[in-house]
Amino acid sequence: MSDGLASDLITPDAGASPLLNQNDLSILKASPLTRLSFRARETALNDAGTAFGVPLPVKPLSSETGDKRAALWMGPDEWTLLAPEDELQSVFEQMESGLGAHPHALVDISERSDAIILSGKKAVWLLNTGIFIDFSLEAFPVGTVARTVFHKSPVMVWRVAEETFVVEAWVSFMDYVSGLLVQSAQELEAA
Amino acid sequence: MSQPFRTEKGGRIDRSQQLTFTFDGEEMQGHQGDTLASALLANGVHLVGRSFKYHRPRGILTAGSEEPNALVGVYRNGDQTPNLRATQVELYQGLEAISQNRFPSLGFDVGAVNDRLSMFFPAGFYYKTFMWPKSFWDKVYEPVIRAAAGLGKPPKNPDHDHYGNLYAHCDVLVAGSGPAGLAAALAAAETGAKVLLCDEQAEFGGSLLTEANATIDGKAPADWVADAVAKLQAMDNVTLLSRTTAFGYFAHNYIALVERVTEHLPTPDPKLPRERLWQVRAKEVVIAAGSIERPMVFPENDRPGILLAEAGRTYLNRYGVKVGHKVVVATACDTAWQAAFDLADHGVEVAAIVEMRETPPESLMSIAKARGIRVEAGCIVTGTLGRKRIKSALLGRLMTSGQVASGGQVDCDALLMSGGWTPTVSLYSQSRGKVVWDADKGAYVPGKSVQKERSVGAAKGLYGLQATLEDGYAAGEEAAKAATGKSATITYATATGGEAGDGGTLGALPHDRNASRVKAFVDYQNDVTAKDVKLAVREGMQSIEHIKRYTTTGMATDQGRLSNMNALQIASGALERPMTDVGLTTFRLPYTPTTFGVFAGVARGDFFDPVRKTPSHDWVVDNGGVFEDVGQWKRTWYFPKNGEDMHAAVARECKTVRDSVGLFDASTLGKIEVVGPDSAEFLERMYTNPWKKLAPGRCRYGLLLNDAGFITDDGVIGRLAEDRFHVTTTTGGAPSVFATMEDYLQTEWPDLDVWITSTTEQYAVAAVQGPKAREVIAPFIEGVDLSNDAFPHMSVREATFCGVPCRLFRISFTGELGFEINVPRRHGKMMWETLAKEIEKHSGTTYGTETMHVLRAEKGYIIVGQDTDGTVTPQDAGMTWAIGKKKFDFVGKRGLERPDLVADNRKQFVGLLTKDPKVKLEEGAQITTAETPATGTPAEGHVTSSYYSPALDRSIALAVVKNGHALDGKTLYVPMPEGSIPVEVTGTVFYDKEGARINV
Amino acid sequence: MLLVYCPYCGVSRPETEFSCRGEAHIARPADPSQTSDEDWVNFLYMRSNSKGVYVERWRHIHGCGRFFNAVRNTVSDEFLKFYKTGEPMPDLEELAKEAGK
Amino acid sequence: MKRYSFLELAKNAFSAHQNWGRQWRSPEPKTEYDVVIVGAGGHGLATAYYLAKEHGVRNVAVIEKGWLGGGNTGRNTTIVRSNYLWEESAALYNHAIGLWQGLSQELNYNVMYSARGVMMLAHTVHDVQVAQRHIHANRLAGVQNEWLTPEKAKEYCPPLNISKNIRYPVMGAALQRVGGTARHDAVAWGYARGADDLGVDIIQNCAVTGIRRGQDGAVEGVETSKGFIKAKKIGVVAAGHTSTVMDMAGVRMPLESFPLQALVSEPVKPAFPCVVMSNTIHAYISQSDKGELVIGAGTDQFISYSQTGGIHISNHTIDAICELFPHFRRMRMLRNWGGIVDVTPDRSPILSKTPVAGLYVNCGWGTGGFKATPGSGHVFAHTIAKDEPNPINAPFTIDRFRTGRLIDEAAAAAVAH
Ligand SMILES: Cc1cc2nc3c(=O)[nH]c(=O)nc-3n(C[C@H](O)[C@H](O)[C@H](O)COP(=O)(O)OP(=O)(O)OC[C@H]3O[C@@H](n4cnc5c(N)ncnc54)[C@H](O)[C@@H]3O)c2cc1C
Ligand SMILES: NC(=O)c1ccc[n+]([C@@H]2O[C@H](COP(=O)([O-])OP(=O)(O)OC[C@H]3O[C@@H](n4cnc5c(N)ncnc54)[C@H](O)[C@@H]3O)[C@@H](O)[C@H]2O)c1
Ligand SMILES: Cc1cc2nc3c(=O)[nH]c(=O)nc-3n(C[C@H](O)[C@H](O)[C@H](O)COP(=O)(O)O)c2cc1C
Ligand SMILES: [Zn+2]
Repeated sequence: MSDGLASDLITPDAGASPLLNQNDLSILKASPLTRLSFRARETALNDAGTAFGVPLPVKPLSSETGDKRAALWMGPDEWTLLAPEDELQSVFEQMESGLGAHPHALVDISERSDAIILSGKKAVWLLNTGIFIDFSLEAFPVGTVARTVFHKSPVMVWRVAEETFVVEAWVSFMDYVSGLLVQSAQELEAA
Repeated sequence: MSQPFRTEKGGRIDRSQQLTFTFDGEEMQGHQGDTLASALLANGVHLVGRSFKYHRPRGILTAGSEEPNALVGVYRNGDQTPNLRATQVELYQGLEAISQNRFPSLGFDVGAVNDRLSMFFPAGFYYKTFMWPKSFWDKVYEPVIRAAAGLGKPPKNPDHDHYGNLYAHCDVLVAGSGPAGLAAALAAAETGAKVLLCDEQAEFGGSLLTEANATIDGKAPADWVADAVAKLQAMDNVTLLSRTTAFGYFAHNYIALVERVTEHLPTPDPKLPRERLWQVRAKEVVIAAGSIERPMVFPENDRPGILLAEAGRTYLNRYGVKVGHKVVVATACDTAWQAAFDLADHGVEVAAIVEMRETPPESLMSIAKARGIRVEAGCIVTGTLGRKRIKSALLGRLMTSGQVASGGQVDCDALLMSGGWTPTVSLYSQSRGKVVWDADKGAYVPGKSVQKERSVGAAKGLYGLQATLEDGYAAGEEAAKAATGKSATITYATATGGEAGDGGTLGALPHDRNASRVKAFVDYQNDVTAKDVKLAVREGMQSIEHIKRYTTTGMATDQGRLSNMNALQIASGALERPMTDVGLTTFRLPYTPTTFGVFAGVARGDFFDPVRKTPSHDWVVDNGGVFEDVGQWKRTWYFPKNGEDMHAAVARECKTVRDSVGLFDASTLGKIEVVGPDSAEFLERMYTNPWKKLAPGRCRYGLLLNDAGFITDDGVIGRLAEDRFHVTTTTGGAPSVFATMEDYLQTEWPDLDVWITSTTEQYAVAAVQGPKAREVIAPFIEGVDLSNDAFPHMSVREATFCGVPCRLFRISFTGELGFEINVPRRHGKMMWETLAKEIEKHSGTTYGTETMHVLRAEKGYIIVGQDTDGTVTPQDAGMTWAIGKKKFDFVGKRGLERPDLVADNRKQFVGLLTKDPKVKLEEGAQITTAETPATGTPAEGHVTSSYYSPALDRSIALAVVKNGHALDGKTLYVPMPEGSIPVEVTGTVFYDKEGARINV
Repeated sequence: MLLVYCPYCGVSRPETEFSCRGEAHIARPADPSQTSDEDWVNFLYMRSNSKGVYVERWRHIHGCGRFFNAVRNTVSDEFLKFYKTGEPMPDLEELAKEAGK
Repeated sequence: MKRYSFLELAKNAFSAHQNWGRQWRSPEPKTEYDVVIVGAGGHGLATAYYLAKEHGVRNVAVIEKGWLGGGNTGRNTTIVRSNYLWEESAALYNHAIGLWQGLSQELNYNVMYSARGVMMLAHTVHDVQVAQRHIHANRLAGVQNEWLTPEKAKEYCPPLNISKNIRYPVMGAALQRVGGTARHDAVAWGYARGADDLGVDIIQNCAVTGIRRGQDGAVEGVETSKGFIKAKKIGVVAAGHTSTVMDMAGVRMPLESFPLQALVSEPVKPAFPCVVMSNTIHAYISQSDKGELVIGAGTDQFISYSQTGGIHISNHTIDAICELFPHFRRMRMLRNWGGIVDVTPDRSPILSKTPVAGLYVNCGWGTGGFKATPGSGHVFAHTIAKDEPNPINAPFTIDRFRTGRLIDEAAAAAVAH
């Protein structure tokens, strides 16, 4: 991923070959990440942001990114915090200590989902083969993150650049999601 | 001679491209740009099908998607697709089409005997007969009726094509691209709104492709269309979809379109989908679907060679085909005159214009006169002659008395007719709008919009080219404004010619023929005649809905688009009630028949439903394991070795676990992390059990009820810290338990400081069970003293497995010493492979769900969903111990107190042992007190689980039995077809009753 | 497929992102043990199932996960209002009147 | 009433079918009836028929807001079977099967009851267990039901895909041979004609708008769009609209009304010999006498009175059909519609007296009441005439939801078409 919000954080898995590599479209597996589910009431937000190093977004469906950090709004009391794979322990500890007495829940979900990076001119078209969200830039600007449904699988879509999306699904759904994306992209190669 | 009915020049076909096709095996020629219908007509072929009931010869009636007669099968890749309309099938090189519903051939069809016997087959005849002798219905009558029914033959082979799907959003969706639709799209696009324009036809332009007698902005209509389309194509904010039918209008402006991507191509690229479903959420919709010409209902109005007038004109002007050499035009309205004029201008002999109106407009009369066309005003057609093609038309003169006098006979080889126009209100009606009767227009037109939608042009009964264009532009502007708030200065195109016409008729025409003999068709495909409609009324059917269902009018594949208005008028006449009182049947989706594959889309094979696999999956495949489907999961069922069958494999697995050790993949179990200061309080309220005193590091079995008091799920819950619990659920129950917890949390107890997170897929779980379990895991675990004292049964610890952090549970669903290791999912494969290798050293085994079931049954542990079925309470299940009696409340507590949940005679969970240890009961078998109960005897209960127990070397079973807890030692019976099986009621624990083996 | 507005996400999304959880404002009795069988069955099962304006619970299950309430006309399927859990039930007659305008 | 027969048909053919009489009258309502039935669906009409026929109660009106048979009776997938799990249900539905078998002759109206066999597919081990339990329970109850291996299932239904490589392979099927289909409209019309002939007034285009109760709480009659009609007893048989009608009498019901969809394909030559249902992957299919494939889809998740539904519901049914019968993928949908079904918490019907004297209710058939039509009408007529249930419907009270004696068919199978 060349441009984009989280290019230092979400990177193609160097070991994996591309799932799809066409002129206008590529699908790459993303490298592992630290993912934490953070739940708390509003009063904890400031301290949480300070501890994490990036403020937690309060605007629905938005994200905040910083140096090797991203915080994604998932719900009014739910954020997904992203950090490099090897920082799981440290982020966890920083958060726990920074939050002090605020009631909260911090849960490791690093491995619950896999991510792929979908980019290219036809990325929106491809997403729309299975997702009913309007991905025009007005309706879904760069930085927007949303959980939704891709055909019969729940997914999360995060627009990190105009033509680049991070798509996450629970691990056991990823074959289905990436498989269908690759299959649907085939027609773009038709004469 | 090839294509004897092709005009010299003109039309939109590409004459330079000659195409060869076959119809019923006969080779013919056509051109690129033809439809199958136009090509057949060019070859002089009118007879293309047989009708549904009477097998009457039928020809091509229309030039559009409303065609009821010319249905054909088209072959591709060795299989045929039935019931395609020749009028919509685009010609390509090598197209193979066949006619349908005839035997042995189209020309000679034995089914045509039905036509001779038709006097015995009036509407609804089958309700009145075929009842005696009773046994004949299944064996004789019904099979014959069925064989006679149906149109084409279904495809024989699985469909090798694939289908696409696309979700789209737009500001303005325009359905239909005639003058109204194009103008609307142009206007809306000009404002910058996102526009999607679709038309079911191969080319945009609608009626403009037929119109030869008008200009728009000084151009020929077709040229204006080309320019307009080019302009739209160049705009980024416009999506143009030809061959795309808007077939469904759903709630909240959700429109379904089907795009036919490859059907018109001789050799499509297999990468392309055959068809694509578009699901469009439109802010505003413009329905520009045009109108449909109405047939006239006169005797024998169904002969091949009889077409709608505008269709005749379309074949001529658009496809360069003359429908005949000598044509009669029968009409009640102005527009058909133009067809006569156009034909005459192309050198076709117009034998007569038979005009129903006494005084047709002078302007038309003079044009006819100028061309020397005979006009019979105040005249109608009262019948036709010719067997497989019309030979002549019988004329009748309308008299003031209402009678009809014979008006002679005119020879012809084609007849064009027009009863006027019916606005296409299908999509509007689908949007749940109510049509209103417009007496001036003699038509139902759209009433108030109930969704964000507007109908324009002919679709709302507005005719005349200039007016249509204006209406379209205005609607496009308004729609864009409503959708985006934006507007622009739009220049409207101006038109000359194409004036709105007048006239029209509805219902059956009078005639001087023998009424009991002749048939005047209302619904062509279903062979419904005017007489049928009247008969229905005579029999007491007063609602149009009854008439429809009794006669089947409007139920054919054109869904009454041609027939409804005529049928309604005939019904109204017979009922002596105004049409508006009779009502209208409901327009439903799809607008035209739509391929199942389009709806199914990509959901097929492995993509039918996600296949959820656990990290051991590949290893299991490599090692010959057999899977079972549990919800979307693939779980290993058993591991046959050396040709074992399931029974042998399971027996070996069971024995090995009890003797040494077994490894089981428990990754699919639901996992929920409950975190926050109020965690214990929350679980206290959700589960029947008490949680507050559970110490960190310890686990407890949890039982979940619904508020009605019945068991819905269970699982082990470990306390990781004061404010953190690791909850497990059944595999199938995971989503609903999570949803239920969220529900109570968010809506009943929002004040609790606790949050739940699904961690089902965060962890891979390996269960290691058996006396040697500790030895097996010990080499890999660090950070925990595994000894029984330090880490007793029902404990949990954070540790590492091969250096990977893990949650280690000491729990058992087998009754043996057992551990469950949760590692982050990514390491699941490593864990599995490590342990699989390790257990081999201890002569252990991997085992699947079946062995797990047997082992737990030997211990009397329930499986929710198998031993319970939503009607079982904790008391019934013998699990009162799991209820925290001192608790103020928990989900289900109050439900449990209801009268029938505490009544006697409830079915209770017990063990059963067959008197003969070799006999294994069938799961689901019923239990009775009598050895040979009379049929209808209520069962005392049923067998919920039953297995051969290797540990006991005998069969065991679990069951629910009325008052079972009091029946210990009693004999009951399981009556089977082969004889009754005596069983003894026992406790539910069969093996290691003291539970010593788990505490080692 | 309905278009449902989530008052937490502030966006409208297709129905399949949501799960409908039945009639709203049916409170679980605060002290179930003091509740009669009649009242308990009312809570468990009895529903107004109205033809017309109806208040129901939805959950943005494949989105933010929140439960919220919606007022919908069960004949036209038109939504008249969405509001967050915990907010009071709106004046239905007033809403119906407004929608009828 | 003129009896229908082939001879009669032939005779009328020679008078150009000019002499057929009405199948039922369209009378104006009288001022008073012994019994008023609300709703002229199959169940309401059958109730009236049996009231008149078997209990001599002939001063009966059936009041219908639209056209008779236009509710769910006229829009269902016509599957008839009786292999339900619980004894109570099996007894009720089997009672109906018994009546179906002679119904055409009884009514002198060909309802085309076609015992083509209903096959319910099992795709998982759990499905197999559930099916076996049904089969065992049914055998004891005297209800036909048998197990077929996948191969036998394919023999019975050749188009079935029993490949092991499909997403949810067929592991077997439960077959009820006496199950099948019947012509939905003919059932309504046959009962209407029969009831009318016995003196029952069927009053169409007349909506019940209120239920009047006296000082003592007992019913006095119904308010309708054609005025007040006195009635000693009122039977509410209004399917999807039960809650609204019962509300008129102040009775709250444990019901929710959902749109349920069905669809037909274009008609084709015989291609499908029986009825196949799969609860697990949600597919219900048969072929009608006219040649359409008749396919049942699911309900929307929200209550609605719109008689339409979302496209995703059809998609999920058709994908299942195409998976099981892959050569139908090129077939085309001709028409798709919806009906409003009233669903109880335990998915079993209510055929019951109510807390209001003189008020009886027959409802909650959900997605599967067509098959019960004759049986339901028969026992409900008994309940109304005798003011006490027939033993067959005695368990199907409203009170069971309070006491907890549910007849939970949902527990075993999610949908009960
Ligand atoms: C799509 C679909 C598929 C189905 N498939 C099957 C199947 O395969 N097998 C099966 O056994 N069952 C099936 N069912 C269920 C079955 O159709 C119904 O259970 C059954 O037809 C109910 O019959 P009924 O007479 O009770 O109701 P209905 O036929 O609906 O009759 C009720 C009548 O009451 C009238 N009414 C309502 N309110 C009033 C009022 N206020 N005043 C006057 N009249 C009123 C209505 O207009 C209606 O005519 C299906 C249902 C649907 C919708
Ligand atoms: N003088 C008269 O009495 C009379 C009568 C009828 C029509 N007309 C003339 O015909 C013209 C009508 O123009 P118009 O634009 O309203 O209609 P049109 O008939 O020109 O165009 C309608 C278009 O809609 C398409 N269509 C219909 N349903 C569709 C669907 N569901 N999905 C996709 N496409 C669909 C058709 O293929 C067609 O191309 C006017 O010029 C009018 O004067 C005149
Ligand atoms: C078993 C069955 C078969 C049907 N076959 C057809 C058919 O061949 N053609 C058709 O147009 N409609 C058919 N219908 C659907 C009806 O036209 C109609 O849609 C249905 O009765 C619901 O009524 P409504 O659409 O008027 O609301 C059939 C309905 C049923 C229940
Ligand atoms: Zn939301």
